[in-house]
Amino acid sequence: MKIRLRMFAVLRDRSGISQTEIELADGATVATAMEEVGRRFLGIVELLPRTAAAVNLCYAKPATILRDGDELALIPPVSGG
Amino acid sequence: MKIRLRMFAVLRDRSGISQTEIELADGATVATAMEEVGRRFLGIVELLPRTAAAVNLCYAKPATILRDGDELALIPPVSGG
Amino acid sequence: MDRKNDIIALQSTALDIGAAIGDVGDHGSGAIAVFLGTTRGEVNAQGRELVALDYEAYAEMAETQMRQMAEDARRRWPISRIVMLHRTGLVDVGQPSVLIAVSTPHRAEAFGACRFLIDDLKKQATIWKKEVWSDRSSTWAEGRGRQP
Amino acid sequence: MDRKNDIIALQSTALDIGAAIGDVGDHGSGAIAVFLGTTRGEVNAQGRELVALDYEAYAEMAETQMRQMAEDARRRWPISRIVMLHRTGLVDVGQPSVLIAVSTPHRAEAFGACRFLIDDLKKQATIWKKEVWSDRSSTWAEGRGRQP
Repeated sequence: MKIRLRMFAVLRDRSGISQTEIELADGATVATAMEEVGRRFLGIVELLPRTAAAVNLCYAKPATILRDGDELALIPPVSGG
Repeated sequence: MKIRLRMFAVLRDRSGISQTEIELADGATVATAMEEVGRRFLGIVELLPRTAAAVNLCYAKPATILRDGDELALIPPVSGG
Repeated sequence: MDRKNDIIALQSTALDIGAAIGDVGDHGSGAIAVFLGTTRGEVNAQGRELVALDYEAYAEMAETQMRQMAEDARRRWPISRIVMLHRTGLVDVGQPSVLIAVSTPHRAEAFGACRFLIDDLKKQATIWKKEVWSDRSSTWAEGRGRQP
Repeated sequence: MDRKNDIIALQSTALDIGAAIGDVGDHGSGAIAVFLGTTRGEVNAQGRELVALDYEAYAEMAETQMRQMAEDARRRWPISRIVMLHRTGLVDVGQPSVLIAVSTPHRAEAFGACRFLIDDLKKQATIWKKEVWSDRSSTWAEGRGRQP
């Protein structure tokens, strides 16, 4: 299955990627997707432990199962306001 | 001695007086001044128990002794804001 | 921390909210809290609609009090600037009668100081409102201040 | 009590504070509380002055979150209207990046709801700031949000 990956702020800066598609095995979770992202973009591996995830605009837990066409966003600690 | 008397809001409306001078015996207090005001302006007598006083722009207690030239203001419960 | 930039006044003209908030801004502050009290529409026991509040003030005393309140707030919070404005005269339904704006480094302080100032103003300041109804009758509002 | 008058948006242009506060006013409300977050001047370890903050947002998610926060606030307080605006892009020192305005019948509710909304926005909303210094270097601000 394919999901859309979006990255923001320091993650976008360090990976050079704002959005892309990634191919994952059926049944992949947010956690497995983040491991895959870590393998592809070595520059952000050290940031992933403090990175939250959102699926289709809602914060999601590592165990959340992804489905084809989902939008997975990687969210560094927010600093708005 | 003479003091300047000022009245506001419902007290001004009912007495018809915004400011005037009143003559008081030396040593008069805020309380004696308010009694004198009650005798002169019968329409406000019933309001005086809920009326505060200020002398020269500061809230003052009934026992405060007045001096010649003081400005005594009678202050109904405030309702600003 | 400089009180000379504070703006504290009664005024008979409409409050210019944008200008007031511009005046309270400061390069050293990261937070501005503002309170606006507006005339709330209501209907009295006779079925008349409120059209305006008519504010009267003992102006010399009220401005002295407001400056003292600003001093008190500065003793409790690290305040950059304070604007306190209160209308006199007629304030139509929907229009603001009072504006308090406070700038501070961080937001907790701005909220705390702004709340303190409006609470104290309503309790203490020598200002009175008369309710003006659609039949042109008017009544002094019940005072709720807790002055000594 | 009608959320259709709420205004919730990210915008790349300067915040029009007077207009935003005008939008939140309502004949049924007597109190408006406003919070403005502004870029606070500072100096970094290298002695450079901060000139601006550069805001980036995951806009679709942040606006969804802000609408949800407004819903949550309406469940807790009797709110007339809510305006929540947040800048994206460069916000110079002294300029506002975020505006929260809430109108309610009475002041305690306005302060409570306004504080709740800015606290929640800072904790949750998918917005990030980069600090831009006088030598044109820039650094992502340490995020303090407590998102899940």
